[in-house]
Amino acid sequence: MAGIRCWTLFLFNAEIIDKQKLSQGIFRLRLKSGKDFCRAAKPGRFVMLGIDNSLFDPLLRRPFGLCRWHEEWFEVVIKNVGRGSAQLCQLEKGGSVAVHGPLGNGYPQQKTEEGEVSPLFLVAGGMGIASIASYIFSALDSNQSLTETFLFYGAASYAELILLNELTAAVALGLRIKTITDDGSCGRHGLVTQILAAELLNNSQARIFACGPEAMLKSVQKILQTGGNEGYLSLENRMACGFGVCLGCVQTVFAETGAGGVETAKVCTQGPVFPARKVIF
Amino acid sequence: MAGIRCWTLFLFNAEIIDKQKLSQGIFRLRLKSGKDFCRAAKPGRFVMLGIDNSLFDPLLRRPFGLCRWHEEWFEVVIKNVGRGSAQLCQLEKGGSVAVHGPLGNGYPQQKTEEGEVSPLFLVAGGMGIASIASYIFSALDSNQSLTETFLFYGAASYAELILLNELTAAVALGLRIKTITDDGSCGRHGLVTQILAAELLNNSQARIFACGPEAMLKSVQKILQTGGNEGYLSLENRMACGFGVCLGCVQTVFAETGAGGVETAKVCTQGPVFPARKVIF
Amino acid sequence: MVDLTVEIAPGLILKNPVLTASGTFGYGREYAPYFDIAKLGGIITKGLSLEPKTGNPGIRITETACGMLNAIGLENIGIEQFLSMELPLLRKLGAVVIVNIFGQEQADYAALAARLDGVEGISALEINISCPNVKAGGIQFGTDPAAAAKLVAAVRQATSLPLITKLSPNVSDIVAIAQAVVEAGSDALSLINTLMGMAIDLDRKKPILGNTTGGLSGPAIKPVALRMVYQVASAVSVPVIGIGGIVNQRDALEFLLAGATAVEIGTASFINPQSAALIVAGIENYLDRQGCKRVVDFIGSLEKNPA
Amino acid sequence: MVDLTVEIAPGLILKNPVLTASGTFGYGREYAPYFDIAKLGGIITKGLSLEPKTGNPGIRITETACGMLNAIGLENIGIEQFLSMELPLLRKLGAVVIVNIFGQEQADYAALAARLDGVEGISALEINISCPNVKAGGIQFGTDPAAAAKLVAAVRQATSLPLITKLSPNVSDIVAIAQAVVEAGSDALSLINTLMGMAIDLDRKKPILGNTTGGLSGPAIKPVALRMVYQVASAVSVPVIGIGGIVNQRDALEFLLAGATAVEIGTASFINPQSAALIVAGIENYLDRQGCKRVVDFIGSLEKNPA
Ligand SMILES: Cc1cc2nc3c(=O)[nH]c(=O)nc-3n(C[C@H](O)[C@H](O)[C@H](O)COP(=O)(O)OP(=O)(O)OC[C@H]3O[C@@H](n4cnc5c(N)ncnc54)[C@H](O)[C@@H]3O)c2cc1C
Ligand SMILES: Cc1cc2nc3c(=O)[nH]c(=O)nc-3n(C[C@H](O)[C@H](O)[C@H](O)COP(=O)(O)OP(=O)(O)OC[C@H]3O[C@@H](n4cnc5c(N)ncnc54)[C@H](O)[C@@H]3O)c2cc1C
Ligand SMILES: Cc1cc2nc3c(=O)[nH]c(=O)nc-3n(C[C@H](O)[C@H](O)[C@H](O)COP(=O)(O)O)c2cc1C
Ligand SMILES: Cc1cc2nc3c(=O)[nH]c(=O)nc-3n(C[C@H](O)[C@H](O)[C@H](O)COP(=O)(O)O)c2cc1C
Ligand code: FES
Ligand code: FES
Repeated sequence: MAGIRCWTLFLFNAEIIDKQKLSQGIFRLRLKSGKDFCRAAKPGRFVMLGIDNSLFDPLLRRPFGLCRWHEEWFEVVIKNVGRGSAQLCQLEKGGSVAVHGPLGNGYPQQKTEEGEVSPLFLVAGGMGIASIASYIFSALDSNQSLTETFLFYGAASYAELILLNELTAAVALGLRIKTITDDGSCGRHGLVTQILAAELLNNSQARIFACGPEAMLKSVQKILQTGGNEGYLSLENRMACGFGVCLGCVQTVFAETGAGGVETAKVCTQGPVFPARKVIF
Repeated sequence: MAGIRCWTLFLFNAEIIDKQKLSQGIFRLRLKSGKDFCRAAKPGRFVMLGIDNSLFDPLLRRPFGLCRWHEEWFEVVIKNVGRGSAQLCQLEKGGSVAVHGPLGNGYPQQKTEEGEVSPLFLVAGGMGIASIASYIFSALDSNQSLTETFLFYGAASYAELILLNELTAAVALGLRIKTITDDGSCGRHGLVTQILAAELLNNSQARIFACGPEAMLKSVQKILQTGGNEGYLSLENRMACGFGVCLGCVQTVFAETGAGGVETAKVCTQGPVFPARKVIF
Repeated sequence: MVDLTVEIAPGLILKNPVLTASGTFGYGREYAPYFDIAKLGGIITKGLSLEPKTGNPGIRITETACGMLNAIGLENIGIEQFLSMELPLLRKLGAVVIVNIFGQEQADYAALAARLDGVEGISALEINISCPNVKAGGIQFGTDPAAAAKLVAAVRQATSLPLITKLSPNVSDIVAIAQAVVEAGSDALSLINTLMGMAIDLDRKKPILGNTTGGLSGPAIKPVALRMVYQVASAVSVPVIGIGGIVNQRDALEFLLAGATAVEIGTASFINPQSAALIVAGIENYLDRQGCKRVVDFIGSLEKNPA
Repeated sequence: MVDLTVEIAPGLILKNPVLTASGTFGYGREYAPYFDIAKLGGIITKGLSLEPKTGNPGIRITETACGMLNAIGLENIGIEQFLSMELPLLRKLGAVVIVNIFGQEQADYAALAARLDGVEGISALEINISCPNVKAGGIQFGTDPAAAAKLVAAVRQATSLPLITKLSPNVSDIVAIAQAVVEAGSDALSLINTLMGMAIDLDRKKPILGNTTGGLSGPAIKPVALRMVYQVASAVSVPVIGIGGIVNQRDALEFLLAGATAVEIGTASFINPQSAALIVAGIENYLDRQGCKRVVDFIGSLEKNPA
C-alpha cells in the first residue's frame, strides 16, 4: 500500500524533479507522477501536500492548486506564508513530497457544443493565479482555442505577477491579458476587481472564474450580482483532510433546494469551485 | 544575542563544513566554530545539538561527545538511533546545526608531573569510541606521547569499528590498540570487557577511562572493583538541558562525604565522567 | 499468523483491534477508495444526533504543535438520514459499524439508543458524554460521575446493543467517571475524547476558531491519553478502547500494552487516509516478529515499575 | 520605548512580564553565563520543600511529540540551603526572586511561608498545589477547590509576602479552583502546571519513566494552557500568569492577549538557555512596531467572538 491508486485518487511520495524560484518566497515545484494522475488532473483541482518524514510538526498536509501537468509530472506554485509552506519551499530538487490527490471539483467545462462560446473572464488575485493559470495552461497544452478569453490578473507588485511570461504564450491562442498592481509597478494601479467591474459593463454574457483572497472574491461576488453574470469562485478555506471527512473546511452556502435555505458545503469535495451566487461569505 | 560567548560556553548555529559516512547509519559531521570554542573543548566534554529550524519535533537538543577539534572546527560522530539523531544524520554539507557547549567535565588530566606515568587503559564499546577517541585525537593533535596507553575497542562487527584507521596513526606516539568484535569479524571474538579483565591481571597500576553501553560500564566497574584499579566511566544518561537545570540526567552516586551515603549527581555538569567507584548503577 | 481477534463487549468480537475514531472517518464511505474498510476491526461513525446539526460557524480547525484543534460543533446528517442513506452502503461494503451518539439532554440519548436498537448492521453504540447537558445548565455530562452514570443507565434501558461509553479527558479523576459508567451498565469504555484548548491569531487579536475553544487531538495528546488508558484499564474490568494521537502501529501497540483491548485511529486518518489499515498490518507484523500468537496475550502485558 | 512594567500582585511591580517557570531555571545561577538574569521580570526557583528531597529513581525525562514528560520528583536542596547558598548570589546578580514552595501536607506549606516571611530578597511566593496531600490520602490539593482554598488560607496566615497560587490543569473545572484560592487570599494565579502523562517503551514493554507517569510540558500543551488562562483571566479579578509551551515572543503575546498579566518560560529554556531574555526583547519589539506604548494596554485586549 506504499503508493495507491484507486479510481482517480492517488497517494504517493513524489520526487521533486525541478524547483524554481518565481519571486521572493514563491516557488514552483515540479513533481514526478504517473500518467493516470495527470489524466485525473483538471483545472481548479488541488492536491494535499506533506513533508515525507516521520515527524509531526507540521502535522497536517496543506492544499495547493494543480497549476500545470504533463504526462509524468505536475507542478504546484507555493508561497511561503507559514510553517507548512515554508517546509515545502525549503525542499530541493531530488527531495520528496507526500502527495494526495487530485482532489476537488475544478472549474466547470466551457460549453463549446452549442457553437457560440460565451466570453470567459478569468480573474486572479495574488496566489489565486496558480489555480486560474491551470485553466490557461490546460488549454495551451492541448492546443485549445482561447478566443474570447480574458485574464485579469492583479498582484501587489510587478515582482509578484508570477507566471506572466508563460501565460503570455497563450496570447497566440486568443487569450487577452490585463494586469494591475497595487503599487502600479505593472499595468494599471489598483485592484483587479476594478478591471472586472469596468469590463463587465460591456459584457453581460461573460462568465467569470475567479480565485484570490477572500476580500477579492467577496468583491467579485458583488460585481456579479450587479451585472447578473454567471460566475464561479474558487475558495481557499483551511483544510485538515482535503477529502471530505473532517468537516473543517465547510462554507455556508444557499441550499440547492432553493427558497433561501442555508446549508454547509465541504470546500474540499463539493468545491473548491462554487457558483458565485451560492456562496454566503 | 544571536550567537553568544560567555566564559567558556557557546550558543551558536554552526555550518556543516564536512560530512562523512563512517558506517551504516553512523556519520561524522565537521562543524565550523570559533577558536575560543576549541580552546574550551576537552576530551570527554560534549555538546547539545539541535536542528536549526523553528519546528518543535524533535523538541530538545541531543548530547554528543566532542570527538576532535582544531582551531576553527570540531567534529562529532553521530549514530542514527532515533528521531533526533536521524534528523542530524540527514543534514548535508552546507546545512546548519544549533550548538550549545562545550559542556560537562571531561576526562581527568593524566598526572605527568610526578615523572612516572601510570599506564592508561582506554576502553570503548560501540559508540563510546566517539568520546574515548577524543582523548587520543587530542594527544595526536598536540603531539603528546601516548606511551603506556592502551586502547581496548569493541564493537558489534568490523564495520562498526569506526575511526580505527585514524586512531591507528597514534600508534606512532606509543598507543597500543586491541580490538574485539561480537561476531569475530575483527580482532578477538567477544566483549571488550574480556580484554580489560585479562590485561588488568598484569597491571595493578593502570588507570581506566571507559565509555560505552551501560551494560559494559557496569561490567567495567565490577572488574575494577576486583582489581582495585582507579577508573573513570563516561555516562550517557538521557538529557533535556545539558547544563544542570532540569535534573533529568541525574545518576545515583556515593556521596562525597563518604560513610556510604548516597546522593544524586547531574551527569551533564558533574559528569559525564565519574570515578567508577562513585557510580551506583 | 497472529490471531488478532478481540472481544470489546460481551459477544462483540472484532477481527482486529483497530477501529476508527468518531468524527475522523466521516460515515465511512469517503474512505472506500483508499482501502477495504471491512478489513478494520470496525468503524465508528461521526457523532449522530436525533436531528441533523449544522455545526459551528467560522474557522473550525487550526493546527497546533503536533496537534490540531477542531470546533466542528458536531455537525451531522442526523440519525434518520444516516440509516437511510449511509448504513446500506456500509453494510454492502461489509464494515462492522459502531454508531457514535450524542444529545443535548438525557432523553435525546435514550431516544437515539431506542431508535437504533435492533437495527440490522449496527454492532454497538458509542456514547459521547463530552457534551454540554443543556438541561443541567451546560455542565458536561462527562465531568460528573453521577450525571454520566444516570445518562448511561438511561441508554442501557433503551437498547440491548453493546454500549461503549466515550470518556472526556477534561476531568480531575477519570477513574471515578469510568467506574461510575461501568456500574451503570456500560459494556466497554473508550478514551480519550479531545482536550479542550484554544488558539489565538496574534496579529488579528482574535481567537482563531469561530467557537473560541476547540478540541485538541493528534500526537500532542498521546501522553495524556496513554496515562488515562493505563489508569482506567487498571481500575475497571470491562474492555477499554484507547484513543489519542495514534499515528502508527507502535503507538497502537503502546496502548494495547497499557491495557487497551482495542484502539481508535483519529487525526492520523486526515494525514494519511490509509492509516487505520496500515496500523492493522503493522500490528500483525510486529506481533509476528515477536513470536506472539494472539494479540490478547499482548494486551495489558506492560511490566510494572517496582513500587 | 514601550513601558513593559506590570503589577503581578499588590505593590509587586515587575520591569517586564517575563518570568521563568519553576523547575526549569534551577536556582538561577546556571543561567548567569547566558544572559543578565536581572533583565527578566523575575525568576521563579525550583520548587523548594522544608527538607532536601532526592527525587525519583530511574529515567526522569523523555521526549514526546512537541513536548516532554518529566518525573523529577521535586528534587531540591531544601529551603535552608537555598537561603544560605543560593539566595545571596541571586541578590548579587540583581534578580527579582519568587520562591516556589511545596509540601506533603498543609503544615509544610505554612511552615515554608513562615520561614520565608520577611527574608530580604524574596519578592513573592508561588504555591505549587499540584502535589499529593499525604494527609488526605494522596489526593492532590490542586484538584479540590475546598482543599486548595484551605491550603492557601493557611499560607496566607503565615506570611505577608505576595502569594501566587500555581494551578494544576488536571481538573474538571479550573475556574472553580481559581475562584476558591482567590477567595482564600491568593494575590495572583499562575497556570498551568504540567498535564499528567505517560510514555511506554514498546520494545522493553515497560513504562519509560521510573515513576511510570510524569508531567507533560512544552509546545504540545500550549492550546490547553491558553484556553485555561483565558477562562481563568475572564473569571477572576487578580492577575493571572500564563504558563505552558511558550517558546517565543508570539506565544508569550498570545497569553497576554488572553488576559495574562505576565508569563513564565519553562521547557523553552532547556532548548535555548537564552529563551526568556529573547522573549523580553521580542515582546518589546513587537509592541513597538504595533505602536503600543504600554504592555498593560495590550494585556487582555483579545477581541471576543460574536456570541
Ligand atoms: C484548494 C486550495 C488551493 C490552494 N492553492 C494554493 C496554491 O496553489 N499556492 C499557494 O501558495 N497556496 C495555495 N493555497 C493556500 C495554502 O494552502 C496555504 O497558504 C497553506 O495551507 C498555509 O500553510 P502554512 O502552514 O504555510 O501556514 P500556517 O502557518 O498554517 O498559516 C499561515 C497563514 O496562512 C493562512 N492559512 C492557513 N491555512 C490555510 C489554508 N488552508 N488556506 C488558506 N490560508 C491558510 C493562515 O490564516 C495564516 O494567515 C490553497 C488553499 C486551498 C484550500
Ligand atoms: C554525554 C553524552 C555523550 C554522547 N555522545 C554520543 C556520541 O558521540 N555519538 C552518538 O551517536 N551518541 C552519543 N550519545 C547518545 C546520544 O545522545 C543519543 O543516541 C541520542 O540522544 C538519541 O536521540 P534520538 O532522538 O536519536 O533517539 P530517541 O528517539 O530519543 O531514542 C532512541 C534510543 O536512544 C536512547 N536514548 C535517548 N536519549 C538518549 C540519551 N540522551 N543518551 C543515550 N541514549 C539515549 C533511547 O533509550 C532509545 O533507545 C551521547 C549521550 C550523552 C549523554
Ligand atoms: C475533526 C474532529 C471531529 C471529531 N468529532 C467527534 C465526534 O463527533 N464525536 C466524538 O465522540 N469524538 C469526535 N472527535 C474526537 C475523536 O474521535 C478522538 O477522540 C480524538 O480526536 C482523539 O484522537 P486522535 O488524537 O487520534 O485524533 C473528533 C475529532 C476530530 C479531530
Ligand atoms: C523538568 C521540569 C521540572 C519542573 N519542576 C517544577 C517544580 O518544581 N515546581 C513547579 O511548580 N513546577 C514545575 N514544573 C512545571 C513548570 O514550571 C511549568 O509549569 C510547566 O513545565 C509548563 O510550562 P512549559 O510548557 O513552558 O514548560 C517543572 C517542569 C519541568 C519540565
Ligand atoms: S478539509 Fe476535511 S472535510 Fe474538507
Ligand atoms: S540534562 Fe538537565 S540537569 Fe543534566
